[in-house]
Amino acid sequence: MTRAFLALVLRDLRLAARVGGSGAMGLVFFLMLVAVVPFALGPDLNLLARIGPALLWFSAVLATLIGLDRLFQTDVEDGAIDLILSSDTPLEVLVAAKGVAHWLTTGLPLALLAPLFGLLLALTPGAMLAVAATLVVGTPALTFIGAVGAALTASLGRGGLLLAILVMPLMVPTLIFGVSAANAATGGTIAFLTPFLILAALSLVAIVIGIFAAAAALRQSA
Amino acid sequence: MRISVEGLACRRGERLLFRDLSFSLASGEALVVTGRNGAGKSSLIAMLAGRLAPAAGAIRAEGIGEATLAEVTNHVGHKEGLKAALTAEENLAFAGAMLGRPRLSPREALARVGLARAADLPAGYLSAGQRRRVALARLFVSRRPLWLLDEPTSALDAASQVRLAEVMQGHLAEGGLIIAATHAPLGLEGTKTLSIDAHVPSVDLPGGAEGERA
Amino acid sequence: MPRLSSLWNLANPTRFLGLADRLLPWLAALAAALLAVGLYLSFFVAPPDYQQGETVRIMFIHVPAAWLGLFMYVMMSASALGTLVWRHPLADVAQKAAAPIGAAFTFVCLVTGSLWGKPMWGTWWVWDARLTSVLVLFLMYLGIMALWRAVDDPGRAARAVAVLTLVGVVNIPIIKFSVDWWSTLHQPAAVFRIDGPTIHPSMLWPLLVMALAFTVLAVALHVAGMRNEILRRRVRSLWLMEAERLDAGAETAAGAAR
Amino acid sequence: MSDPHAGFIIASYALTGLVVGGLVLRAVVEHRALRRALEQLEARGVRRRSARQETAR
Repeated sequence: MTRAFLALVLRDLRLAARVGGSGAMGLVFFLMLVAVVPFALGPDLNLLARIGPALLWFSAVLATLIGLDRLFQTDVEDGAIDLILSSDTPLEVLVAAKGVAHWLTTGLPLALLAPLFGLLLALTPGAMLAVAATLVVGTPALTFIGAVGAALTASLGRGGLLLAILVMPLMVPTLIFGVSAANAATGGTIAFLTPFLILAALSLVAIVIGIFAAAAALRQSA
Repeated sequence: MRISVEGLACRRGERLLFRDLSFSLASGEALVVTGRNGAGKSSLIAMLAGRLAPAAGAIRAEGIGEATLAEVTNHVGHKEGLKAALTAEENLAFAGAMLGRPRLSPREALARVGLARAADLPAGYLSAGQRRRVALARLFVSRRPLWLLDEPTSALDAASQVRLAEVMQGHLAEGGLIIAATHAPLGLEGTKTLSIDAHVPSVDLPGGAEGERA
Repeated sequence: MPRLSSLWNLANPTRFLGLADRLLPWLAALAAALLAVGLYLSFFVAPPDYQQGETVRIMFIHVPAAWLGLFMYVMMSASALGTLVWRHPLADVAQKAAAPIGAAFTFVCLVTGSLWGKPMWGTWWVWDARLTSVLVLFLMYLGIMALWRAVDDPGRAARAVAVLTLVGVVNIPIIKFSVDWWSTLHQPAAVFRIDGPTIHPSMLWPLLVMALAFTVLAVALHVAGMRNEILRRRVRSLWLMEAERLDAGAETAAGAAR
Repeated sequence: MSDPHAGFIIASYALTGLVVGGLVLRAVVEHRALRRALEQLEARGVRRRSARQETAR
């Protein structure tokens, strides 16, 4: 079971390294969003610093979304899904493996690079740290919620837009607590730890629900 | 092991593809499923692989212990499931990890289909026939008795077809089972055949007219 | 026209490989020597600026990096024309090799600018017209590199990227103009200038030497990148040939394995 | 250099060195890997058409 899990994680990481999958693209998209929003808002650093954490979180949600549609779709297109579905390892374990590989190539780099992008928005060091911490804890939720949508749209030709419409509402709680935790750290009225722990709990719940729901969706649709 | 199918019917969307389909197959036997395009050969294979729910009827397997039918099935469909960026060996190693019950190493499996030298080649560089053979090599990385093959000979040249027949004969001799959907003869001796056309509902039945159109 | 034909000969990939093999050691050595002189000048000869203090030394790498970020884009655009107009394979290769180098220098320019801005302006980043244009340039590099990776077939990728690169060239003045307009509208009156009031010769020299050193370095890296790209295509086509050949050798190989 | 901003200057040069060093390293490592791949192919007996002509001459 662990062998199949590791084999799938390793294969997806290898593919990401060789083909340059959604991970690198998500990062570039993240940077572009952060760079483009100030054009709309105007170059007022005070304003940008105030909304910075929210902006980074919002960009992270969108950047996660654009990579997700290919999560299962590539496997459905080339038939590798048959192998995954006929494995003697439970499908839930394999879905978890795909999610982990996707998070390692998309969510984690996003969280680790967020402080650097925070510089563009004149965030204080404390705020950068808080955004990075909340993203590390929160992006697994985004990945696994998105995995459900990815599984549902896996066999549809143009799943990308549909996927975004399906999962964005489900990502709202994560976004709320992620941003409020990040804001709390920069001198809000509430303590940092409360929303942060709720965010962590949301992430854990999302991982569990996401794995089972995505596996069920794959059995139905793929 | 023994697999028996009774009164199987297949519905895809609104139309009934076939019905009242029954057969049974024991260890060491092969079944060739024939039929015209769209008759439902691939759907039958998908049902046996557990990827499609039958509209009626039952598929039973005996003598496989705790395992489900899907876990003793090695299925090579018309999509190869190969990743272009991975080498043939990496692709097979992944298949082996997914299927479990290890048998031959990826390199040995490639040698069985005459592609030992392709081990280090990314699958994207291979021709259609070669990719097909790499996919068929999957049959050897895992010890699974039931082989489900969908058009196994497509894109294969004559020499490869002969080799495939040898390999299948060997699998039957070891007590395996083979169910293959195909247009072309497989070159196997003593196989059962099943024509799906005989089970396609006739025109006067509801849904039959739709079925004829395919 | 004999001269044109000799130029064409040079543009033959195999000839280019030979030339690159001979040229690269010299280019590398020249770049290293110039860098050594440039670093010596910028650290020990150039005096601290009366306004910027020691931080002016960041300029000696920041300005050349900015220059190269632009230079590589111009290089890429010229190659893109070569790809689209003459369909020359070497132009494809030149295009592809230039992108990561240009992106790297643009990145250096952005970060060193940021490291200079923190002590001088008190902030890492200002949405000033100049900085923002460079950021947009960096984003365009990233997009071009993403497109290179997305298309499998090198010839097709080259033509697609060429179109994108040339659209970018047309866009750069527009971006620059709109950003200028945008930030003068909002920016407070204190407009900082990167190049300072006047450049004293004692600072001009280190700057020029460093700029030359960076340019030679970039050319060396570009030639090396082109050489690698040609080799990569060669390896790719040989693997394809090998795949074709496989069937011929299959029988004996399988026989040996049994 | 006793400047209060020495850290920024050193960081600038260090980062530039890192990036340029990375570019050089990438070029060298890639070149070695490609040469090795070509040798490996040669060992398998695969040669380019033009290369074969050259040896035939």
